[in-house]
Amino acid sequence: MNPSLFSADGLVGLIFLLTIAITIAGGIIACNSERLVRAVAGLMICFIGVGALYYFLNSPFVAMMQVLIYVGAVAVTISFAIMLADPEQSSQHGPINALSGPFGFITAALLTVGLALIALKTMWGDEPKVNDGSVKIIGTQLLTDYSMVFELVSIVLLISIIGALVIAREGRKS
Amino acid sequence: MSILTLYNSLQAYLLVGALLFGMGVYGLITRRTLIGMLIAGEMILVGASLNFMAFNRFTAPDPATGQIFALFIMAIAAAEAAIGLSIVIAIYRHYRSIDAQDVVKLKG
Amino acid sequence: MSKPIELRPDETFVVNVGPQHPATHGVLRVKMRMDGEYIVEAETVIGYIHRMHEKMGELKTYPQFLMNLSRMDYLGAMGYCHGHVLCVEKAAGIEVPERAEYIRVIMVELNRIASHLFWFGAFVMDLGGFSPLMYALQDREYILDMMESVTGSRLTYCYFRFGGLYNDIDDEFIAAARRFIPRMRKSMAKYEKLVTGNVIFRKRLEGNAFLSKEVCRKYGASSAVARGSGINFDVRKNEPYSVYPEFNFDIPVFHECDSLARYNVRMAEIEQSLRIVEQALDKLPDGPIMPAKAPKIIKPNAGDYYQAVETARGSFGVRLVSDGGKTPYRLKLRSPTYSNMHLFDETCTGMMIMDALAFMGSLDLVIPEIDR
Amino acid sequence: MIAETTKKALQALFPEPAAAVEEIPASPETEEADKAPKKEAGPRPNGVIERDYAVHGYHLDAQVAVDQLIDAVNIVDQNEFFIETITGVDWIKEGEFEVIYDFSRYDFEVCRVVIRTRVPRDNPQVPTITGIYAGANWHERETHDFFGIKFEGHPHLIPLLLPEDADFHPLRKDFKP
Amino acid sequence: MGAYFSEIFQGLWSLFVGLGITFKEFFKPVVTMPYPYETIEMPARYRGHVELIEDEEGKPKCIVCMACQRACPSDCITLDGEKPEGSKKKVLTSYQLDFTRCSLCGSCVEACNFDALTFSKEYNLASTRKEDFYFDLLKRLEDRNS
Amino acid sequence: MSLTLLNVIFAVVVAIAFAALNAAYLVWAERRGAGRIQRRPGPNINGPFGLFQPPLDGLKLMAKQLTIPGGADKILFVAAPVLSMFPAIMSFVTIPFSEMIVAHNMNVGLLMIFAFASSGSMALLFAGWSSRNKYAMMSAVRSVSQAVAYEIPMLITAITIVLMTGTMDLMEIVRQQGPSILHWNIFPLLTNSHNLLMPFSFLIFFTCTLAETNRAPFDLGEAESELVAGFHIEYGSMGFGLFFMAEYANIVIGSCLTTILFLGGWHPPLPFLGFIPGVVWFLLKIYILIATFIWIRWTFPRTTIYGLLNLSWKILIPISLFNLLLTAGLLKVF
Repeated sequence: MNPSLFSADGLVGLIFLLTIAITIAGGIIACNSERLVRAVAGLMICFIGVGALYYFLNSPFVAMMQVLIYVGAVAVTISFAIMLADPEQSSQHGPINALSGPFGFITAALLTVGLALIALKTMWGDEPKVNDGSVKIIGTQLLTDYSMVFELVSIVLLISIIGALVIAREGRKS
Repeated sequence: MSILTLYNSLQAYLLVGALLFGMGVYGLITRRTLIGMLIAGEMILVGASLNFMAFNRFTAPDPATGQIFALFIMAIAAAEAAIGLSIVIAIYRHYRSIDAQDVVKLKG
Repeated sequence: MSKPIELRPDETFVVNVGPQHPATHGVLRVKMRMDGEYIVEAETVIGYIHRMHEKMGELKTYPQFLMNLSRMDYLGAMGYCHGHVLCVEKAAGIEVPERAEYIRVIMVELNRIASHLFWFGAFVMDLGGFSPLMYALQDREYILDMMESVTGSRLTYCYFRFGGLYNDIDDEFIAAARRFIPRMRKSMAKYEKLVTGNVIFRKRLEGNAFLSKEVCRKYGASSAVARGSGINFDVRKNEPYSVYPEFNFDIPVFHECDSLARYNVRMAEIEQSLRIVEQALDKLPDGPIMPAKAPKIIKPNAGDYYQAVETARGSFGVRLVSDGGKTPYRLKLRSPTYSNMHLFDETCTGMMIMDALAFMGSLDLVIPEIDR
Repeated sequence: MIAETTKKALQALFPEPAAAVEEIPASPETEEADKAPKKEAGPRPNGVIERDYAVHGYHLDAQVAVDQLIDAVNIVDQNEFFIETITGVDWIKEGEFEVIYDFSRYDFEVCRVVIRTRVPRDNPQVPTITGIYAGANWHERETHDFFGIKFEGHPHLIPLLLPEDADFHPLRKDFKP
Repeated sequence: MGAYFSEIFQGLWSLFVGLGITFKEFFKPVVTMPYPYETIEMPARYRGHVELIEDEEGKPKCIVCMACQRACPSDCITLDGEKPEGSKKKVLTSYQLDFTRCSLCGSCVEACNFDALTFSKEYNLASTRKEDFYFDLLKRLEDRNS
Repeated sequence: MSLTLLNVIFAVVVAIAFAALNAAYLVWAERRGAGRIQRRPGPNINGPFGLFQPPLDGLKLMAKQLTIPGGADKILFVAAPVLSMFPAIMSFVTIPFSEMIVAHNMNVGLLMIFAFASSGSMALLFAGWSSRNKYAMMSAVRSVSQAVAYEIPMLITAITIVLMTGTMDLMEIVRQQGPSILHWNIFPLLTNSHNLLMPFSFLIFFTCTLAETNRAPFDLGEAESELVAGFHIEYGSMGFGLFFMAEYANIVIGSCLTTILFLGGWHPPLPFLGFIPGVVWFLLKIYILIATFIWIRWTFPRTTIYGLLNLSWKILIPISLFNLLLTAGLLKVF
């Protein structure tokens, strides 16, 4: 249960730690960097790290979807928005008010610590049901048990795309 | 439990999820700009879906449920990003600013 | 759009195309205010290689200044020399032997083909296709070799003299020219298949940059820019000069008013020039190439004179105001591209940048000729 | 045909019929002969002259006063002429600048019209014709560059071919490089 | 609908035709010349910079009439001569060609009534120094003879 | 899990080497090919057939100084070229060069390639943004809109294949195509679905590959005659070198994917040619495709941005959707 650093298992563990480091580093950049473009870059790194974590969790499909949707779509959209709306002006000011920095930090820290305590203290039922990483079961369930949700999500996506187009167009006319 | 076998423990993932969530909350509070807030919001969602995935791997009776939830979260996040950003752009066109405070001030 | 371009605090931004930009074919600058990919307004800035040819014309004697004319337009030098030579001959009353006129026409037309070939290649390269340029250059090299063997240089010929020519053409040149005509026709078929028929090429140019007759008239456009807009105007036909009335040729006119029409006009003109060369070679009379008593010092009669010729780039005009001296009192060179380029500002408004640059390519710009 | 109508229209600009009498028959020799001394004798009076195309390369030569310029150009515009070029000549002896407008037509009925106007050298001001011919813009700027002739009402009269900060006018006869 | 498909097919066909042409060109021989490794003979009438012509004795035929200097549009020729004692003709003592200003128009050769000037066939004249282009034609003539 | 990860690391190293070598010699091939098409020799001075040209070019690029324009975002400016290599390198991991030679075969291999390909546009966006150059910015925006528009028909076509084979596993997709040209997905006459529209699918997929890799006639991102050089206008030295390498690595990936999906992967075109190892066939096929890329680039002019989007939305997407429906129908019938 305690593999050497140089064994194959040890290396995997090392890479796992590296992945976590990348994820958290990306997250820190995303939340703290002055420039929004760098924040998006951080977000992207964070998402790729999370994708790798999903891979460690034996679900390559979700991992790839994570990369495809978050990195390839969401991050690109956000950076488009940044490029359209000039972000440089925002970096000149400080935070919203004097309290918000420490206040935000304390709130976030409390939440994180609370969640961590819950995660560590709770005895989670330890019955690993390792899936084989196959896509079949996800597909079947999506179209049987969750078909209603699936359709609803599709409608939400459609409406959001149309809404986005309408809002962006309206702004342009004025 | 060695540090090198962490990838087999549920808590490690939960902790990372909690951290991402916390950072997201922090960003949401401190960011001035709407896009910054959106970025932070995405991180909160990712932190949540990491939890789903971790539970799916380690405790769930059904190996697909968590993954499906993660997928749904992704879909919602994409929709949120699309609609949120279009609102940001519209606001920028109107107020010449994406600063949340300016937008509050300049009513009309 | 003749107003200057300023920065404005809105979503538009100003892009400087040039002075060193691949699409401007030289030192030309266009300030464009863009809204995304669309041009809101444009201001062309010229004069980066202005050399004050007109002042040089006043300071130098007529034969000395003649050498400058071929430096105005480095691609179609012969046509410009022809205009100047004709104007001074008219002013000084010098008779030109018939053979010399025929050879002039052959040279001008060959030079026109060479110029159009280069334009063709460069235009397709503006649109992103590189190989046609190389094929066009091969044909152009053939012409340049031929002309070099007669005139001694490849671009700035200095071949025409007041009253005649620098030296005569030989049988070798005639044979080479006769070989060239079928070769060029074969190449034209190749260009037709490779470029003209290409769907990407056509889609890019069809409907690109609509130029109405009225705009052409207000700006004084000539050459393919006017003929692509359905204006049947070619100085060779409208105001026949030299021995052009002897030849049987057509003016290609296209009525679509778009860049493809301008392209088609030039490609059809190559064929017409080939016809002229063919006929001129057949009809070429014997005789001297300089008049028997050519004056050593050119002193035109006082008065003012205008001579227009059709060069590869359009209607080139020389206005000569002479006071009877050894140097002109005033020499105005009306360059065709100057007027053609001037349309650009107005026409490109509202176009996308890549369409605007395709349009710029279709104008056939030679910057030294605009700036003079 | 078009030359006739244009000529008539241009002649109508001049109130006294003397301008019409000025007309010189189109014969090269006499033209040459009395052209040369005329230049030396001083500026010719305003009016329309029909020139011999074979000699001069244009048909109608109208000299107008500065305030008639716009009307003359309007006539030319109505007859569907296109603008060929605008240029100047510095008649330093007479202390005048001459501004020359060249017009031609796109059809086969060749007719080149030259419109000239003279302005004093010390106050060279000419109304702009950019309102009639948009293409005159650059030509006027160029003439302003070279001669320093001011075109009143020109929208953007800054150096075109010369450097932006140029304050010299190279085609003036008293310009020393 | 038919127009839609026929347009697509015509477009595709035109692309294949274009590909066919470049394919054919691919197998044709190379037409360029690897320049510094191979050079071509200049044609007989090639106009390089000017060069003095020598007479039978190897002396320049120039009689210092200054016609070339006057004819030159860009003032790039400076020549000088003196009358040695006992001789009627002037003898050339220096002939400077400022090639930085020369535009290779050939006016000087044309102006020469004594057949004393010709064009050289040189074209490899690149240099990074301006001084390399001030030619002393008399010296060049001597170098050629020696 | 552990062994596969080791494999992946090894594969990434090999992939970087493979991509670099390919990029270098594809540049050489491109220049030679372009030269021959234009009837000139191309690089022929350094070494036999100019074969030493690429390493010398690389050496020259490395010797240059990396200049960062004033006002640029330094970190992103330096990171963007590295980032542009990342998707291509990652995609190499899952590509099966033959039955044996595959770093890590995933059951979602196809998805992985698309996922990383989609993240490739981020690098262009960062490069364009951080250069602080309007041309670079316009180019980046163009590249991304182009990538988004062409991902759709490409994915739909890939889904057609997934429907036919029932898997996203690249190896399985190849295995289901047989050892003759009529078993390949481009002419699937001997396999279970007899979809006669597959050649068009192949054309669509190939067109999309051209567009996704920003190659002529879809190289609007770097359109040198209007945007000068596009997103890498401000890059010199190895920054430019990396973009260049990424471009060719993407071409290799695109060709590999086309080969796997349509041209039978490592299978020989005729059964009796089976004695030649599969990897040879695979490499032969991808290099023929790459040669076609080069050939097309030096033949056609560039499209316009709206022509490009029209092609995608009005022609490629309807046809590929129709093909998807047809395939689904055929699979239901047979």
